[in-house]
Amino acid sequence: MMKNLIKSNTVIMLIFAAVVLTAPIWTAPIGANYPDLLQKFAIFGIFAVGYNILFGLTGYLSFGHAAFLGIGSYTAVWSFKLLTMNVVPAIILAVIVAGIFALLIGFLSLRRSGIYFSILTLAFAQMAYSLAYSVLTPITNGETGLQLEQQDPRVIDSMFGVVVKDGLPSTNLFGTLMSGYSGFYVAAAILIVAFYISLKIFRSPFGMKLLAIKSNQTRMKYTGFNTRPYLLTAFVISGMYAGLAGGLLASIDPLAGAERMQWTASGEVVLMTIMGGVGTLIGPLLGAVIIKYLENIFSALNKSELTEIFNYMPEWLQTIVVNVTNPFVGEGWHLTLGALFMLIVIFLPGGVMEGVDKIKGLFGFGKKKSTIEGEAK
Amino acid sequence: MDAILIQLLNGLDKGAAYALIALGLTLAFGTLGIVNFAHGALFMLGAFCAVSFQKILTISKKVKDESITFFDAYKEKPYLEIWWGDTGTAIIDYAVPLSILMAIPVMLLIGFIMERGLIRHFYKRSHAEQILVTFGLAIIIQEVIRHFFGANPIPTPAPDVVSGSAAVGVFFGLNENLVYPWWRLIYLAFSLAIISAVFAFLKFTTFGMVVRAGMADRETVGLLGINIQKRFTIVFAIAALVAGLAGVMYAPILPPDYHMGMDFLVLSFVVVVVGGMGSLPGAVAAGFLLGILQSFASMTEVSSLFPGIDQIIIYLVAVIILLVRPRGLMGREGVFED
Amino acid sequence: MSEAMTNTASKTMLEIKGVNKTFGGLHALSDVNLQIVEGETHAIIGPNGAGKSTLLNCCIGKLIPDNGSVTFNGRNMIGMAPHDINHAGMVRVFQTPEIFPELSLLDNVMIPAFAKRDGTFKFNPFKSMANEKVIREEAMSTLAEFALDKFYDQHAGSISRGDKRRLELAMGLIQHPTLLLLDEPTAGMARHDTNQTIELLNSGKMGEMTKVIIEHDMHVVFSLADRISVLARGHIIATGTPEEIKNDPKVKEAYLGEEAVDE
Amino acid sequence: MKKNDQTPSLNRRGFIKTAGAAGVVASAPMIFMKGAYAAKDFRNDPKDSKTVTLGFNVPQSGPYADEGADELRAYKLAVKHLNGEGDGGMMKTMKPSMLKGNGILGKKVVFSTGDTQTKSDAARASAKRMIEKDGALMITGGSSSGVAIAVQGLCQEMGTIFMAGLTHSNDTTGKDKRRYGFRHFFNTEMSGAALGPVLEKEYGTDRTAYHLTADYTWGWSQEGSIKKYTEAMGWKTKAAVKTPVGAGDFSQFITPVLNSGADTLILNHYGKDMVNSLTQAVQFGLRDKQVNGKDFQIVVPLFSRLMAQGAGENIKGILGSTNWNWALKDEGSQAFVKSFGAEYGQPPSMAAHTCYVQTLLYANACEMAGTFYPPEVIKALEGFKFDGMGNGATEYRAEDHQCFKDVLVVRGNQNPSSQFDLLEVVQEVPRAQVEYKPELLGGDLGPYEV
Repeated sequence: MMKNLIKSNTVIMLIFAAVVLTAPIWTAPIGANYPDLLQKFAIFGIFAVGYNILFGLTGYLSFGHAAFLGIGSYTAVWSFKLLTMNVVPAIILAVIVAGIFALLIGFLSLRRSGIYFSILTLAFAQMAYSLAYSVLTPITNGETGLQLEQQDPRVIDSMFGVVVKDGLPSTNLFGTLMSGYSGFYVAAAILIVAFYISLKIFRSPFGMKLLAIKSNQTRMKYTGFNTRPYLLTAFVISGMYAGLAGGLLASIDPLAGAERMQWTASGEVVLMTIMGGVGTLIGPLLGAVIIKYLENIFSALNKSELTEIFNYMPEWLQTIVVNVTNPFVGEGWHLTLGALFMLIVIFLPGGVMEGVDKIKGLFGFGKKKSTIEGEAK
Repeated sequence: MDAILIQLLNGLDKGAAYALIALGLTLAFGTLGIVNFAHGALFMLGAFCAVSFQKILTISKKVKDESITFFDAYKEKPYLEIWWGDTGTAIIDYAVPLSILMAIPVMLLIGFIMERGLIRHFYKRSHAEQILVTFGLAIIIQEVIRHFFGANPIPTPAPDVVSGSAAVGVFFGLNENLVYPWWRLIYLAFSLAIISAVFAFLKFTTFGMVVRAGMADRETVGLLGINIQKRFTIVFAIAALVAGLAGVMYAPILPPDYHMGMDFLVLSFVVVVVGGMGSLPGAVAAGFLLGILQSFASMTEVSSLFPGIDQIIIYLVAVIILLVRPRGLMGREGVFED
Repeated sequence: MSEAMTNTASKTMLEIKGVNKTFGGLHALSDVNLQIVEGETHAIIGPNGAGKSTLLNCCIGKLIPDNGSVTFNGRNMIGMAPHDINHAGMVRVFQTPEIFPELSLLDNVMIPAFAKRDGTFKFNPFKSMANEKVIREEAMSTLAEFALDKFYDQHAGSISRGDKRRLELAMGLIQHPTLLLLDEPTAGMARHDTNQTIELLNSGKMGEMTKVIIEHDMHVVFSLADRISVLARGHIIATGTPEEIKNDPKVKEAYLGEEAVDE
Repeated sequence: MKKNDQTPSLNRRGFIKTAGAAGVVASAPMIFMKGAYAAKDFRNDPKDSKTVTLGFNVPQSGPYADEGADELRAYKLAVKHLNGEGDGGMMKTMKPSMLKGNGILGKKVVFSTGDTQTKSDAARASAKRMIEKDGALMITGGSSSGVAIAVQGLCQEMGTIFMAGLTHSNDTTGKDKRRYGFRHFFNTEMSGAALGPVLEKEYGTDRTAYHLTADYTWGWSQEGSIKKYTEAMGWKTKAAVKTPVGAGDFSQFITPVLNSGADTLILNHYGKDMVNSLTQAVQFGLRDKQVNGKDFQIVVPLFSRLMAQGAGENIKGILGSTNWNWALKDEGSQAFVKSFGAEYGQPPSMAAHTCYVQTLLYANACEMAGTFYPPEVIKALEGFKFDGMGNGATEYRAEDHQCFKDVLVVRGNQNPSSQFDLLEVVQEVPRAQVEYKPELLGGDLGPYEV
């Protein structure tokens, strides 16, 4: 009975929403309770959750999803420049344009499978990055990144008589500014919706068929499924999620840079997903949170702050601990990242979610792990 | 005509580097089935063998510059020069080629340790997990190198005799202005030699035959009762060695820095895949093809016609080849397609 | 054996005409002609390498014959994609179990049921699996027919080989095919399991279905088949009732001699 | 959280107490004076806090990590000096100065650090963290123009002052200038103006130049400025070829130079690109060549000592410009090199210099304004004239927030006397020669109040 309750969509969504919306409170002890990082958690959470719909369900490893993130950002900023500072059209356009590009790139890339598919997506994304950085500068403003300007036309805004006298206008949601905590709550609300959609997909026959394609594509074909459109749909959906994340990034901070499309950015979402747990519902989100946390908090620690943190220890122990941990923080945060990747794969092949399951098992919750969380039982 | 010839040389030279890196990568791919994201790091470690060897040779007697009082500034004179005079200078001058002697055992050892300690536990794991673990390893190697050598590139010049350019034009009876650096010609020759050596090794030794059989059908070879584990270790060590040697010899062309492996990583994967998974000749062919095309694409005649083509040529060609030929230039069906 | 025998002349379902297939220089199939009649169970036998699997693959779209025609219920099958052939009603059950190892047994059977209902592609991401009661019940009862229902929620990859073979049959059956192609359904099975499978194939819905069976085991062939075709070196050398085949001198000469080697 | 560097913990805590107490006393009259601004609420107003937080946003990973590390050293030194520790460095030579060595406005200076990764997104995220979480009043640092412009834009939105670190593109104080952003470092326009006459003197007026340009905004800016000044003195430009950033191997771009008829190669590259392209250009024998009866020359318009290290032998004899060099003999430079050398055992780089100066200038402006309220601090900085900071008489021009000061033209040292002695100063180009009208580069500063 308990089990069924936990598995029900409504309960999951209620818990999920509660956890997400109270993030400013429970992130306080780990020093992550400031708007920018919380926004990044939500936005990259959306990116990873969407990526998981492709990678987690179909097993197709795309190495080019950052392209859609970048395209979403550029679209959103252009919408701010040309149409209005309201984020609604910007985000909608970002999703649509990213979806169109995903359709084109997916259509070509999905003609191949396995590593050939991965390299095709990588190649498309790298081309997008290189061009955005150089020859497409009129559209992308190159290295500096696309920015707002006071002289931008903003057709819709000017129709309603909004005039910007001094400085740059701010992005808003019908008057609510997108900066600070309000920005986080908008992103969090969208994350909740995005997560709900992902949950529905995971638990639908459509999601089941995608899983079956991952399991045995050949068999799917002889079972009467045309697998290509299924894969393409999943690719486009995850591309649209990436576009959504990109549009949201630009909505909260209206600047779109080419480096958002570099292969390292594509790699990051892959790592987030694997680290959290491929094919689990919540894992990719956890992966996104962990990586962004390391990037933003660990990189900022230094020796004196470590000393502060370990102040409760006796002095001799404190010195030892500080000296041992010091290479892993500040400029050494990459080292922590690398070590974490290795430790997780070696000890928790299923990502963080496997660790969670193991702990659950220790305490006697739940039965033996099922590989696919979203599977309806 | 001259311009085309010299771009061809540039392309061959680039291609030599790509092919050499891709060779080790595809060897590990094909035989062990491992997607090694730390391969770029091995290339970088090779280059840093040259750097460390040079550092060892130039351990210097420090003479304090007395005119500077605010901090200690030294004029350095290597002990080798002090002890052996010109002979010492000459030895230091040849630091890079000599460092090969150090790189061979070091890279083999690194390959051996990596395979025994980590890679072998991942043969049966998914590609995604292989990527994550090797990528993590690459980051760690990179950070360790940075810790000891800093982030700036470190100059590792070629020996003086070959630091100039060869009059290629005169040699072929063409324009006398047509020159090409000796070291790049040496690099080209060196990589051809290494590539031939790897091919010969695989073709003419029993060991090589087993490896090739393994590349064709891993499971069958496993069933033959051959101690495949031991052979896998050796194959991986060879792959590491090839990457390392590519790095050593590249040091005079590209002053090494801790990040150079990552810069080559994506490119080498593209080369391997365009060549076709698990195909050694494919990787070599793709390396040279992409190198040459990249050179030609940057000619002003071409890039003014298609702006930005030099930025994307490699990826564009990769896309076209993969769409026209499903498994790259020489890949086989069913390898790495799931 | 079944009453289908009596109306052999009723309707040709699958017609293979003049099919040739070469691999390199090797003639895998030469001028194969075969007719499968509605309601019959037709066995194709022949020594290893005779071209049985190639023939099957030519029917389901995995291979395209060099020439000749494959017509199913009046429709040309050559060049058709495998998924379309499936929807035309020709369903194949694989020799080595081609299941979805990571999914549960129930899901394994539900997937082909979805194919039957949803067609080659359907985008319904908001429909919940939990609401697919009709299909789940059908899948459960199909599993029950094959005595697999008690471990419906286990991963298909974790069950025994024999169970996997039965799961394959269940996956084929739930699609209610017009024609079921079975590739050595009992290969590698113990005698007891083999008999059980024969029983399954001869009774219930399975028994009424038109079937083509590729089989090595003469015991199985003679227990199931209404008609038998013998394939040797890419040629059909004989077609007829089991009795006719048993007594055909050509078959005895060309086939049975080699069979001893195979067993 | 943000304490100064590590002294044994007991001593440190003891020290903070006394320093804090002193701070309260010192700032008491200030609080009175500040009444006029007290009504204005602004982000991260330290109010009654005994400390004020500065945010040091430097590249700790990526290609400029070493430069970033040096910047961070300079910042830590500046904080020490501001808080009255150490020998005071340039605080003693800066004129005019209101700095007293008791922190800023009597509040002890603390700092937080962040990693820009030399990526706009990461740099903005890190700046936001320092503003939103650590309460930083001012952000400073960076080692590339893209990052500087991105962070500067953010700081304008957030109403936080940004004191740029190493950024050389014209856009930082031109097209993309912001009211809240200030640049002490020079720019490509000034590099061009300074290099031009020296190039004319050294290489004559009859030269044909070939540009290799990093294909992004800074590269184009550099190329444009050098072209402008060399063409004005009669040089011809044979070609200007864009090279992809991080190309690694530049051979396919260098070989066309060989037979192009050009006799001067201008490398508009920085960092790794510069090290690689220069190394390879020398390998291709460009420096041994004779074209049109003249020795072939290579020019690298923007130099730094850290980059010169990477290029090794190849940099010797090559001309370029730089913002500052530790070998300068003026009082300010000497004081800075002395205290930096004593602290870290090595001379500061030009990136370290500009970052150190920026921190002091900000602190001084707060003292001048008598408040941390950014619009007042900005007004204090605008048009501020000072001397004794290593670049001669300097002015923060009000119209574009660009510092105008002497520019150094340097040459790779042929015969270095030590491992740090890589650049020799050819000429200290006076400020008057590199000044230009603010309208030249356009842009709009935006409002004081945000």
